[in-house]
Amino acid sequence: MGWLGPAEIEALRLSLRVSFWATIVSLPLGIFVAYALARWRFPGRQVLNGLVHLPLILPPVVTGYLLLLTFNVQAPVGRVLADLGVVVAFRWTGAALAAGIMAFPLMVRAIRLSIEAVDPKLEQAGATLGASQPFVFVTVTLPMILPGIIAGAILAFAKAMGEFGATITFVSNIPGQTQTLPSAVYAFLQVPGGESAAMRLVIISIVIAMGALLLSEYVGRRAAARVAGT
Amino acid sequence: MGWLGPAEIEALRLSLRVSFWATIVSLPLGIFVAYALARWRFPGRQVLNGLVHLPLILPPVVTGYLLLLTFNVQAPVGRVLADLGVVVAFRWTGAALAAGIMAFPLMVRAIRLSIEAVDPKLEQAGATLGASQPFVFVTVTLPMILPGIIAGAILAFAKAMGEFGATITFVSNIPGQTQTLPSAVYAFLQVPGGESAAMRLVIISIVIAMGALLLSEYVGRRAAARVAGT
Amino acid sequence: MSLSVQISHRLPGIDLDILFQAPRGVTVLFGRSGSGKTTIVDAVAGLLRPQAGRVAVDDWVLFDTEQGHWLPPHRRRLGYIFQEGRLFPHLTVRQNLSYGRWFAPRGARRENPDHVIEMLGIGHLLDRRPAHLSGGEKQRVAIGRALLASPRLILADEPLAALDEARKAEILPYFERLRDEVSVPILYVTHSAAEVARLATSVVALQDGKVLRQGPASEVLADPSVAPTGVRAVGAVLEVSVAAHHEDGLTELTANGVRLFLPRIPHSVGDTLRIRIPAQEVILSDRKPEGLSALNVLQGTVESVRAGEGPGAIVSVRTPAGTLLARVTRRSVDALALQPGKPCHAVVKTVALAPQDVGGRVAKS
Amino acid sequence: MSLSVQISHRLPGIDLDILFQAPRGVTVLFGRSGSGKTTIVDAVAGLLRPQAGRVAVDDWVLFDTEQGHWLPPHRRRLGYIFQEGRLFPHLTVRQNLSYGRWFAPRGARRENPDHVIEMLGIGHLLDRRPAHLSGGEKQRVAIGRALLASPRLILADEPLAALDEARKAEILPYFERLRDEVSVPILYVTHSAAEVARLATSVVALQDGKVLRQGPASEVLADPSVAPTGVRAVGAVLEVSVAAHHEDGLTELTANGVRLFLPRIPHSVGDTLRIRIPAQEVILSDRKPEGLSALNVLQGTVESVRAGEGPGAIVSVRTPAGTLLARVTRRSVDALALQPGKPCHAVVKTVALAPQDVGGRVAKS
Amino acid sequence: AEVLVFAAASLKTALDQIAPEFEAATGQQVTVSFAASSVLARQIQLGAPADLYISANTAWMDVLERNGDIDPASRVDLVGNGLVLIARAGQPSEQTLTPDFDLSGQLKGGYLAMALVDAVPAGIYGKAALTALDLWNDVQDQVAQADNVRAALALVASGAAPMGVVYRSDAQAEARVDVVGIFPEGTHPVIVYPAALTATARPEAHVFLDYLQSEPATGIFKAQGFTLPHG
Ligand SMILES: Nc1ncnc2c1ncn2[C@@H]1O[C@H](COP(=O)(O)OP(=O)(O)OP(=O)(O)O)[C@@H](O)[C@H]1O
Ligand SMILES: Nc1ncnc2c1ncn2[C@@H]1O[C@H](COP(=O)(O)OP(=O)(O)OP(=O)(O)O)[C@@H](O)[C@H]1O
Ligand SMILES: [Mg+2]
Ligand SMILES: [Mg+2]
Repeated sequence: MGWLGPAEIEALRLSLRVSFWATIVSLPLGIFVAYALARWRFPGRQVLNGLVHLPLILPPVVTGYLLLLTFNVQAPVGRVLADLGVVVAFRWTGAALAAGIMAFPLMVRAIRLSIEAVDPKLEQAGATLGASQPFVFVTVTLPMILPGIIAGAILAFAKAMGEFGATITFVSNIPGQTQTLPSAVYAFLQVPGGESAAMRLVIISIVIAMGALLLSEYVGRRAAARVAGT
Repeated sequence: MGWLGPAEIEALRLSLRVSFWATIVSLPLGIFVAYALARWRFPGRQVLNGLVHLPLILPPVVTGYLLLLTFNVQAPVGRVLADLGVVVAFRWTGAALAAGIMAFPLMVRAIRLSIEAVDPKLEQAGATLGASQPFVFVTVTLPMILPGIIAGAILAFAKAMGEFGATITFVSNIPGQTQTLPSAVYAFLQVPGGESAAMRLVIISIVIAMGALLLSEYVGRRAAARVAGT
Repeated sequence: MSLSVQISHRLPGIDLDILFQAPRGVTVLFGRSGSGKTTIVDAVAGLLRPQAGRVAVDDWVLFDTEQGHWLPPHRRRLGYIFQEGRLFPHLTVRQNLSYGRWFAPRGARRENPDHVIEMLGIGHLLDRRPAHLSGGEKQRVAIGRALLASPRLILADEPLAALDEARKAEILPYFERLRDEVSVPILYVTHSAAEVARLATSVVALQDGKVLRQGPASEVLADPSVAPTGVRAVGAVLEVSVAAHHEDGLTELTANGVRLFLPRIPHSVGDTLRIRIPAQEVILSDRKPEGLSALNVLQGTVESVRAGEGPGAIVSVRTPAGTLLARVTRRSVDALALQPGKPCHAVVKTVALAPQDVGGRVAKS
Repeated sequence: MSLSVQISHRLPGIDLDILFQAPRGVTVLFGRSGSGKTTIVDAVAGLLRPQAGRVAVDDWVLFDTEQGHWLPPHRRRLGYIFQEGRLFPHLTVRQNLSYGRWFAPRGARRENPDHVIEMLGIGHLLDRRPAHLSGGEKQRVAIGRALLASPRLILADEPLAALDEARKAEILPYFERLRDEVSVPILYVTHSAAEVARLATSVVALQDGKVLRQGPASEVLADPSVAPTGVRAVGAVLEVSVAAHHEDGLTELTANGVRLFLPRIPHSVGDTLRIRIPAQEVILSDRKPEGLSALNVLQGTVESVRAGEGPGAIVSVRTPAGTLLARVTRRSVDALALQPGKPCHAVVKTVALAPQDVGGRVAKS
Repeated sequence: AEVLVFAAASLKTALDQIAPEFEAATGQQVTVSFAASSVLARQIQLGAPADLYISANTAWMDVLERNGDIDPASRVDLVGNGLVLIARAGQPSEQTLTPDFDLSGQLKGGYLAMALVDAVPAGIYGKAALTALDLWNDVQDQVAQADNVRAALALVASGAAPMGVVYRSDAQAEARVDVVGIFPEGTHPVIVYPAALTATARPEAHVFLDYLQSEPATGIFKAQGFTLPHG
């Protein structure tokens, strides 16, 4: 990567790390929330649903600002976390948190749609064979929604790779810590003549995201083909 | 709405108009693309798939910048459109275009997942009864993916309501033409002490988007219940 | 209208090599689970594209791989009753039923929906959606949907398997009417010998994707070596006409001048019918039996004795009414010294000629 | 082990009010399409929560709405064979079959998978996924999946409807064995009189969500007014023991000292069996018939004559072997002057006692 | 230990050149986080570990000063800038703007690209200048406001808008635009980039702040089109 400076390679690595962890860590929660929204009726369900969608509705800057208000070291939540040894403010973990939150609605929606498409009669069949609800979930529902999970994860990863507004607002744009690829692009776009450097980074994002996309298509198709037979 | 100034009411109206049209106009195309990606195998399918996802991956500013390069009146595409009487640059239509493009991947993904969950055997049954492929689509597939379409549309609408980076870069911020709610929020956040005004607007967005969300849940559940039986 | 089917298709599970010609009427595909019946029906419907083959109804070619001709399913004007229902879950029963009518050409023969709905006993379900229908209710709606599509070709894949006997007895005459009056070619999959005997113009017995035997129902069913659902399916088919309806609830038939009785059937005096007399319902006697509750005794001579595997044998007896088959034990063959040429009497219990085994009017072929 | 079921449940389509006690063995639910059979089975399985009711196997209470007791489905240790298969599409046949085994307690009785697979004829399908299995193949895998779950209660909703006669004949003995040896309570839905006769310890006849009649198979089947699948299901059930196997392929049975012959059955000499003699397979004679191919002639006296609707009548004849039922025409009743007390002979064709109608070892209740 | 600088994004080019020079000269590491002044100011208020804050306007610096988030003693005006009217390259060359300037005529129905006129410094300055020149009322309906001054520049550079109001430093770096008018000094508040150490700054930061005001750095700023305040 001779045409990438060390700072840019750093930004790329950071972006990958942030997006990867944002996706991986939020996936179990996303599956759980999607399942709850799809299959359970409980008070506050619509509130949860609204909360999940919030990052989509809010301008990213606002989300970032709210995160900053919540998780800065002076705020109660931030202080509790800091006492537990988890500092997210101005760390790459914070960037991952922001990216994960921004991507969460996309992930949940995709997974939820898949869950709603699973015939509850199959889950019932699992129950009659002795599998408890969590077991049915793991052995029946989960494999059947795999295409949806992959779709959700890849949407989330792509979104995380492109996320910028909330991230820069929350954890700033510190090279090596919180300067992701999009933040670097932003910085380049703020100065005269930065366009070509910005485009270089954009192309890298595209290549990576497309690679992830192709991979997910392949895995998703295989998962779907398994269900469709042969 | 005594606590909203006329400019803010204007921004709100514009945001609703932009998001509504962005969603409505892109919906048929979204359904078509989702169907093509889900059911057809054709050369360039993965390229189309990548293109659709591009706005998700790119920082919004970049998308806006690319739109600006493509659709401004000096550019070939923009000029052709202008000759046809369609001017998008600096118009609310441009804002809708930007919002629609930014929301498109979310819409397509949701619809596509639903289409993939429809059993082709039902479509075959329609064919044996004499319905041609488009007819089967309209009478069988479409009603069955209604929950997915609603989910896709609502995701798109919510995204459009929150979209800001691409919009302002592409069509800038012209009060009454292209100043949407998020642009106004952004503007408030730039000046010291603007937070409370910004939050007021944010709350309005939230209320509207949550209303749309609840409505979509309701409609989606009714559609799903129809399929699940009474 | 004759149906000609030729299909070659390799699947991981089975190698299909099928060739049969079926005369007008009902062609029954008969064969064990997994022998390829549904696959053939799918190919005729156009849901499966065989690697090679040709299917035509008279000179209306549905597909011909050699000529690259392929009519898509929606152009084939089918009434396909699927083995698994495949009702549209988002439509009410009424909408499911009328789905095919949108696409039927103006001039097409139209079934009377009220009549079909009544026959199927689904009048009270019309406004419900399929999800919570019972198994048999779904199947009945599926039958109705196919029949109301004004099809030019009916494909029925075990249409009555999920139904109780009483309901079957109500629906079977309808298929007979389709066969006889409307002369829609029907490809019919079933495991039930009674249905075969009653409906089949032609039977195609399948095994592992190959045609084991094919021919008129009466021939295939009379051959104990192929009867694919076991010896119980063996029987003779006689052509009879209705002579009179008696007051005590019996109907008198004549078969070549020989009188036969069976419980009242709905056909008019003078109608020509086919009845099936299962081989196991026939008792042979070496003298004229007397004082028996059985009303039908036919005099005849033994034509042949075929010993099958096991303790049984199939004896065919030429009688004035036609050739009857009787399934008896080899012990009885010996005891009665049954051999070709030997005169004997065939005793048929009246009630063994139950309505299920009475065919509709014989089609004029 | 006795099964007691009490269910009250209102649905848009049907009002269910069910109360029955079933002795150990197989309880067959019998009734027309839409009469509520699947709904009852679902309630027993815990897939449907009835508005009121109680289901218990002996003192193991599955649910009791009054006491607010509710065992979730996965705690009921079921082997539910669904009417529509419900195989897991993402698992291979092998994985489907072994699904339930993960959850069976260590100590549970284990079926031999190889044996079940062989019986069902699905050995060649083990590595395939269900999507492209044929209808009957799916159903067989579904049966296997339920049986291999080491269930304490088997629920079978028309398990054999999609299968050919030959395959049915292979699977039925297996259910008999479950009933007799393992004494798993079985709730069995079917439309087939042969299956009822063969398996049922107790029959529950349903109509529109209500119990029409309930009792031992022999009683319910002998009552022409309820036989839910039509008069063909009427028949007598005799208890017999195997006396000898003859070289010509016949098995000799004794029923209270009376000899009966039927084609070789696989049971050992000395075994006690139940056989069903369908009423329509019996011919009555006012004198001792001679020269007939039928091997089984039982002397007896007419006990009662019940004229049903239509031209037929059910005559019960007390013989030393037990009470037989004969379905004859009223014309014959008059001709033979059949009336209580009249001596007569009952003629039963040997081969009419086909293997399907032979029950397994009688359970010691 | 590194020095963490929070700087307005428009300083990126300059600081990206100065930082290596400083590191070479002192052996000290400098890390710069570029974002909007408003974003950075809020982050500093909420505990960001920044040592030095360089804002694109005085407003946010004033806020921090009032709240005690910076060390007031260290506050300096680092660089200044001018405001210009630009058009696509190939236009008649620059003139000083006066109230007689026919701005709306020159726009020919097109839009005047500016940064957000009530929110972003360049827009605020521009609106003030146009108002002072009595041109604002003529053109206010023709103003396309971008979210930052670089986006306004891009609108002109791409041809979407015929003219725009931007900083001189921006105009100088973009070949596709020409300066067609210069806003006189007095028509708008003084354009300065104030810099100050944060309340939590480490001592090394002081060295860098000093370095920014000394020779190699000031040369680089000037080369970028910035002015040096007070001389
Ligand atoms: N959730 C429901 N809502 C409305 N009606 C229902 C529901 N579930 C079942 N029914 C109706 O209750 C009746 C009994 O259904 P059930 O499935 O128990 O019938 P069944 O005896 O199993 O019939 P089959 O032999 O056709 O399978 C049917 O008429 C059915 O339509
Ligand atoms: N797409 C496929 N891939 C692999 N094997 C297949 C496929 N389709 C069908 N088969 C196999 O071909 C055989 C014939 O299937 P088919 O559905 O035609 O049987 P059938 O005669 O209808 O049986 P049934 O009476 O059980 O419905 C089966 O063994 C089936 O598993
Ligand atoms: Mg089949
Ligand atoms: Mg049922």
